[in-house]
Amino acid sequence: MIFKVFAKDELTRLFEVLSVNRVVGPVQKGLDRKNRPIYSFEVVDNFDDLRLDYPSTLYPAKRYFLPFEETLSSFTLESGSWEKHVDYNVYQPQVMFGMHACDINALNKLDKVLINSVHPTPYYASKRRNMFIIGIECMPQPHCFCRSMGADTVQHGFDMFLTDLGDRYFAEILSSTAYNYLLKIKTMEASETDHQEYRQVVREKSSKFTTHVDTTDLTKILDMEFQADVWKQWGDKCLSCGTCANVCPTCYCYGVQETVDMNLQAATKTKQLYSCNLIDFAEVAGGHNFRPEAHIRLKYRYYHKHRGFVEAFEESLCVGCGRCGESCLANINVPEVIASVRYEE
Amino acid sequence: MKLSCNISVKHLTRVEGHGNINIRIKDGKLEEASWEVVETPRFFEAMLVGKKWDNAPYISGRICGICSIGHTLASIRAVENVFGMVPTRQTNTLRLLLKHMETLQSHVLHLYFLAAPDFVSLGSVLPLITSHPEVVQRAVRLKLLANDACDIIGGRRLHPTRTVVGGFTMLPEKEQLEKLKQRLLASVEDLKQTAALFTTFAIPDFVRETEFVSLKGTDSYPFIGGNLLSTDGLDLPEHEYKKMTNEYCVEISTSKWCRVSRQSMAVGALARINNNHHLLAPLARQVADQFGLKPVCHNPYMNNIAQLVECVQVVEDSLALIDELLGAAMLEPRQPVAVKAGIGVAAVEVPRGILYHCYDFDEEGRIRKADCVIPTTQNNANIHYDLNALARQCAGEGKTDREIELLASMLVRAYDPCISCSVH
Amino acid sequence: MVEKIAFVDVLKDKAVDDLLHDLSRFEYTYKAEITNVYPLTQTERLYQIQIKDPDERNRFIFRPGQFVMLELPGIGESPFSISSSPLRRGDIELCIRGVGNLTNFLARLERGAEVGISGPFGTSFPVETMQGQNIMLIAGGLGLVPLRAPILHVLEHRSRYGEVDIIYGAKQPSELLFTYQYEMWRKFDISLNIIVDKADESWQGPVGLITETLKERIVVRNAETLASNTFAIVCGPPVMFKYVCKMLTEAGLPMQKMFVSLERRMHCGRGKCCRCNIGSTYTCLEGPVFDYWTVMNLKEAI
Amino acid sequence: MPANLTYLGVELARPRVAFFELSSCEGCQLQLLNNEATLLDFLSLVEVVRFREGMTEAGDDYAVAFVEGSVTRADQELQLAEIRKKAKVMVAFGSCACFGGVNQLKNRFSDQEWVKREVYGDFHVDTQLARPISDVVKVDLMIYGCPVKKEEVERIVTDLLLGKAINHPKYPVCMECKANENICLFDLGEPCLGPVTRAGCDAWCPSNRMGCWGCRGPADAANIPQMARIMAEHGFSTETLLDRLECFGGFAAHVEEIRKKG
Ligand SMILES: Cc1cc2nc3c(=O)[nH]c(=O)nc-3n(C[C@H](O)[C@H](O)[C@H](O)COP(=O)(O)OP(=O)(O)OC[C@H]3O[C@@H](n4cnc5c(N)ncnc54)[C@H](O)[C@@H]3O)c2cc1C
Ligand code: SF4
Ligand code: SF4
Ligand code: SF4
Repeated sequence: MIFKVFAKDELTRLFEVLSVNRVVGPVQKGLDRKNRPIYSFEVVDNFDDLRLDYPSTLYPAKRYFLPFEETLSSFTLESGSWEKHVDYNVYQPQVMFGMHACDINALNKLDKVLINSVHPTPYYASKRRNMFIIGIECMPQPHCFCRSMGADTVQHGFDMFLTDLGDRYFAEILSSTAYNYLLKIKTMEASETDHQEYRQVVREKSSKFTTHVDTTDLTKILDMEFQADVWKQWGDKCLSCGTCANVCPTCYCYGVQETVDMNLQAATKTKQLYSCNLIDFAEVAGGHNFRPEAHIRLKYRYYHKHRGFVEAFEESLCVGCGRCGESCLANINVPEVIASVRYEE
Repeated sequence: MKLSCNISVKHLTRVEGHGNINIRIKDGKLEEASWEVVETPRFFEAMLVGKKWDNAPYISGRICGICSIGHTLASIRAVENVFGMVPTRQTNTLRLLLKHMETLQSHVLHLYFLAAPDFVSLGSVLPLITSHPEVVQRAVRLKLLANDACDIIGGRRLHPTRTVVGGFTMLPEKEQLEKLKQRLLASVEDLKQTAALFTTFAIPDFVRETEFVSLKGTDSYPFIGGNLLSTDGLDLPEHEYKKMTNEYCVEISTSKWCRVSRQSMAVGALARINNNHHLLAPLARQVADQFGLKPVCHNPYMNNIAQLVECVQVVEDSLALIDELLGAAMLEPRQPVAVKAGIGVAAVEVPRGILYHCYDFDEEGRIRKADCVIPTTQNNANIHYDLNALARQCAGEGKTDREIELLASMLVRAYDPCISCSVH
Repeated sequence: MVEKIAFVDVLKDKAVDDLLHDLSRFEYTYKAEITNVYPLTQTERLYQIQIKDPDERNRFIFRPGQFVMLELPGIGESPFSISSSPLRRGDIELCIRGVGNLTNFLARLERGAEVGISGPFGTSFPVETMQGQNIMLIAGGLGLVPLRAPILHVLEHRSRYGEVDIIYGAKQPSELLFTYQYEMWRKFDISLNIIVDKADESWQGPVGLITETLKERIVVRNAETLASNTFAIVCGPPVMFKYVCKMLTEAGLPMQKMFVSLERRMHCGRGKCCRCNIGSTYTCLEGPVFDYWTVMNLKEAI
Repeated sequence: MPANLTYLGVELARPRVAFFELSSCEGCQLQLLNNEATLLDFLSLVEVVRFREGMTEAGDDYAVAFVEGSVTRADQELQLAEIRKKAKVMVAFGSCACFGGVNQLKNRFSDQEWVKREVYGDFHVDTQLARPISDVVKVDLMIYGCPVKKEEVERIVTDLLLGKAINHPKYPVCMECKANENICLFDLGEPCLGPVTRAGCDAWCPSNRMGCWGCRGPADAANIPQMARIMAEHGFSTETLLDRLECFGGFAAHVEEIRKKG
């Protein structure tokens, strides 16, 4: 890996250089009822709108690579015959300016199912492959448990990763594109002092985690506790509203709907992100529902994330960003659920 | 001379709600001419009792599907008047713009879809889709513009979602307003075409003197709040609305009737123009002149033309309002609310005339008493007596049953009555 | 001068001849024609469907037990087991019960109508591994549909297999599928045993639960061959295969030599939508054919 | 206009539709005229034989009856029975027809005579409790919403024509609210019934920062006890919860239960 440092003002320059492309980054979207800012990934035209010190966003950047609704194909019809038209809905590269390690890890996990498996999906692949990602180091929030999920640092899946060293940025450079872009601004080789300060930041980050999840033997424990009563207790609270999946950077389940235009000359096949917590997720024709109760669906979500995915890919499908727990109106959150399944207090 | 006829239109079509026209002439003498309102009452004034203040605009907006924005704004104004809140200039501008767009969509709906078929001897606008597609497309274009504008400002064209006590939950984006402005500018041509279309229609010749009531404009054509004015010389403050309405019950109508200085009164576009002709914007005035519409006009059929003039009026005014909004930075959408006990009245000019909401709140902001006086309620008696006069005139002129029925139906439609609203 | 980031066309780096990893295949459907329709029962119809393009038809190879996704524009797309012989490649038969939007609209289509087909997807019955052994094919109700492909395969390669039993249970005689083929199957030295829950006037055969017939066949085939020399394929509703598999296990048939086909809701058939997951196993990728041992280890499978 | 339509070679009969209104604001019917952009396509799909708000001609030969409004008078019961006899498909159109809508708010007073007096004094008016039309006749299809969403009506009518089953979303509004990436209104200090109300409106109100009032009735797995807990946790009174739950009648059973518990 190549490391460089550059003065903070240079980042503005870098932004300007990159802004011939579509740039997406964290901006402030509003204030909550306690006057705390709420952040969101939006298309940014102006460097000053970027909030690179954002603690966390309400929603992940999912809509830029897995939109909530996407047209898979459209049809034109003519007297009994039809033509199918497919469009992957990506026209330009996107610069993701300022993603945290957890969110980049989320992309890496999605890559495994959606690209590096049989039947890779071009809708995701085309967006993912056309992303230039600048990561940025963050400080853990009270709800973050990325460290427990091994997602507090990220090794790949980005172009460049920045760490704030006060008056300058420490940059890890992963791609040649990133390297070339950095040639357009003033950079220096990282010195031993820079390394030292970098380690200092990393140490500080480590010391700040307050929420932990014990993942030891978790696949087995989940298997053993399949019938446990705690699920029922969580299920009683669950609203079956899908919020957790919608704010999750790795949830990718979906449903397909086909609609016919009112002129009967065209039809569309649309995909909508779905959630395994919704009541009809596993319902089949005739009305049989494989998971009719809230607690069974909730349990399934945890099994998929923390057991099934681990068995398939040797890592969990959860990055520990804590968004689901933050957004859940019933206060169902991963650390507490897992602890309860482990019978910890 | 007409000797006898028996007309009964059960559930007049192309009006909102359920009303009947009955005309009986025997041996050249008018036996009966009546405007019967058979709509089922929904008791909004009772259902609001005991509800907290924030329910008022949400529930009372449901009095009417056509002018839900007007009801919501009237309700909000009444609540704000109780609490002693003064809306910001930005809020006032946005509310007026929103109201204008409702007026435009409602008037266009009435002029093209409900009234126009009569002038071309059709039962509905449907045949025009194939015979005169450009006319229908123009109507659709104007209505769409107005409705889209309501979505942008009020959140939803019907039962708005952004209008709340204190202001708005959200504001439109400037680009949206900019686009709206362009569309409004383009609509002027459509409105001119609409005027041209209406010059080809023969407005029936019928006059019956009555009293016209509307808001009184001071420096601009009035829509929200201000004094109440009648052509018979009354000039009252907003909160004395009861003196301008005097609701009472009659056997033939589940909607109440109103009167002020005479047997009956009229509200609506014609009343507004009769009282505020001098405040019309230049182009609107030009259209009024084109049709010879001058105060005080006592031909109820001319209400159609008055609506047409108002379409132009609201478009002209909206352009000015948008310019004002675009020229300033967007401020906080919403003011905080401090609950107070007391009585508050709001008078708002909705498409069919002046609308009043009045609430009496207790200390916790719960409604003790609610009163809503609907424009069509104020018009019902006038419609009834107009029908009488019309029937007499027709009898004298020896018109056929069909002619009488059509003229009577057109007369009622000219008021653009909103019957379910009047019964509420 | 600054350059824009170069646009990557992901379809360019597709693997040659690797249908499973070719990105452009994901939403690709073969245009196919309904060449014939036979009503089999009140609710089930047999559709003969032919991929229109001759090259595509020839390249369409499937294995018994696999399924296709059938699509009608604007109406829906759903999984259906291929119910015809693998030798016929892209000229397939689907037996479809009208239960919902797609299947009911399909029933209104006539010969010559165009449909979209993609696949084949999923795992299959290991008919090669089964060679030289006895086979028990056990079906309940619509379960005969996925079984028909392995049956036809066995018929076409009859000499490579030992004793073949088909045990088929249906609710009533009128619901029996493929009745016109029973005689032919029997001629190929196959023991066909049919039982119905409820008889009608026409019915001469046994009445009762499928497990009763199975019990008899187990006795005929004896415990020893079952333990060492037999494979079983079981298709039908979950309650049915649960009892059947239990019975076979008790009779000594190893769980790894029993195969079942599971049905779940599917929206993509390609391991992406997660709708068919059992626990976290994709029925569409790792199934629909599973050996019974695997099923036992899947939470919430039965 | 073509008498018959085809789709994928299958002949489809243009349904003859009629519109009726009981006690309502007529807003739901107006939504149809608000379909400006697609009004003409809509009219080519169906044959409108009766639409009092828009046309004088009135046919009695219809297959699909859209009934808006709730039942509040005896003559409406008779009218409904008449319509039911003629219609193959009876559609409850809008929340008034589905649940009683805002009209049923008057039912909450135990003294219905007071209700009459409050509005009409001693003058006699004929009225009963406001009821959904399913209380009087069998309903085949509900189209929820106050008002109904035109896009949804269009989809439903297209699906009816194609013979597709009409499936309403079973999940709550929150799902659609999140798909719009809204900030949750509870985070903004506003109450919302999104967690328990049936979706399908694309989170119409929350997307405009107005909390949901539950106009589409309960979602399939509505967790009302949890909803009550959430409202309380965010500092909203039971009165506020009930105001919203009872507004359109869809949650009538739940309201009764909460009231009983006190
Ligand atoms: C591997 C497999 C093989 C199958 N083989 C056959 C067969 O050979 N013959 C046959 O008649 N049926 C078969 N089915 C069941 C068939 O897929 C459903 O009956 C069909 O999806 C119903 O679609 P519909 O649009 O008519 O019903 P709707 O209820 O309107 O379905 C709507 C959507 O729900 C999903 N869905 C509903 N039920 C099922 C289900 N049981 N399985 C999968 N998706 C479902 C589909 O995505 C469908 O598009 C099979 C299912 C699977 C999983
Ligand atoms: S449901 Fe709402 S919009 Fe529809 S008629 Fe009733 S009150 Fe009006
Ligand atoms: S605003 Fe309402 S609908 Fe949206 S997430 Fe919050 S509770 Fe759910
Ligand atoms: S958000 Fe709630 S109140 Fe608003 S339209 Fe949807 S269901 Fe009705």
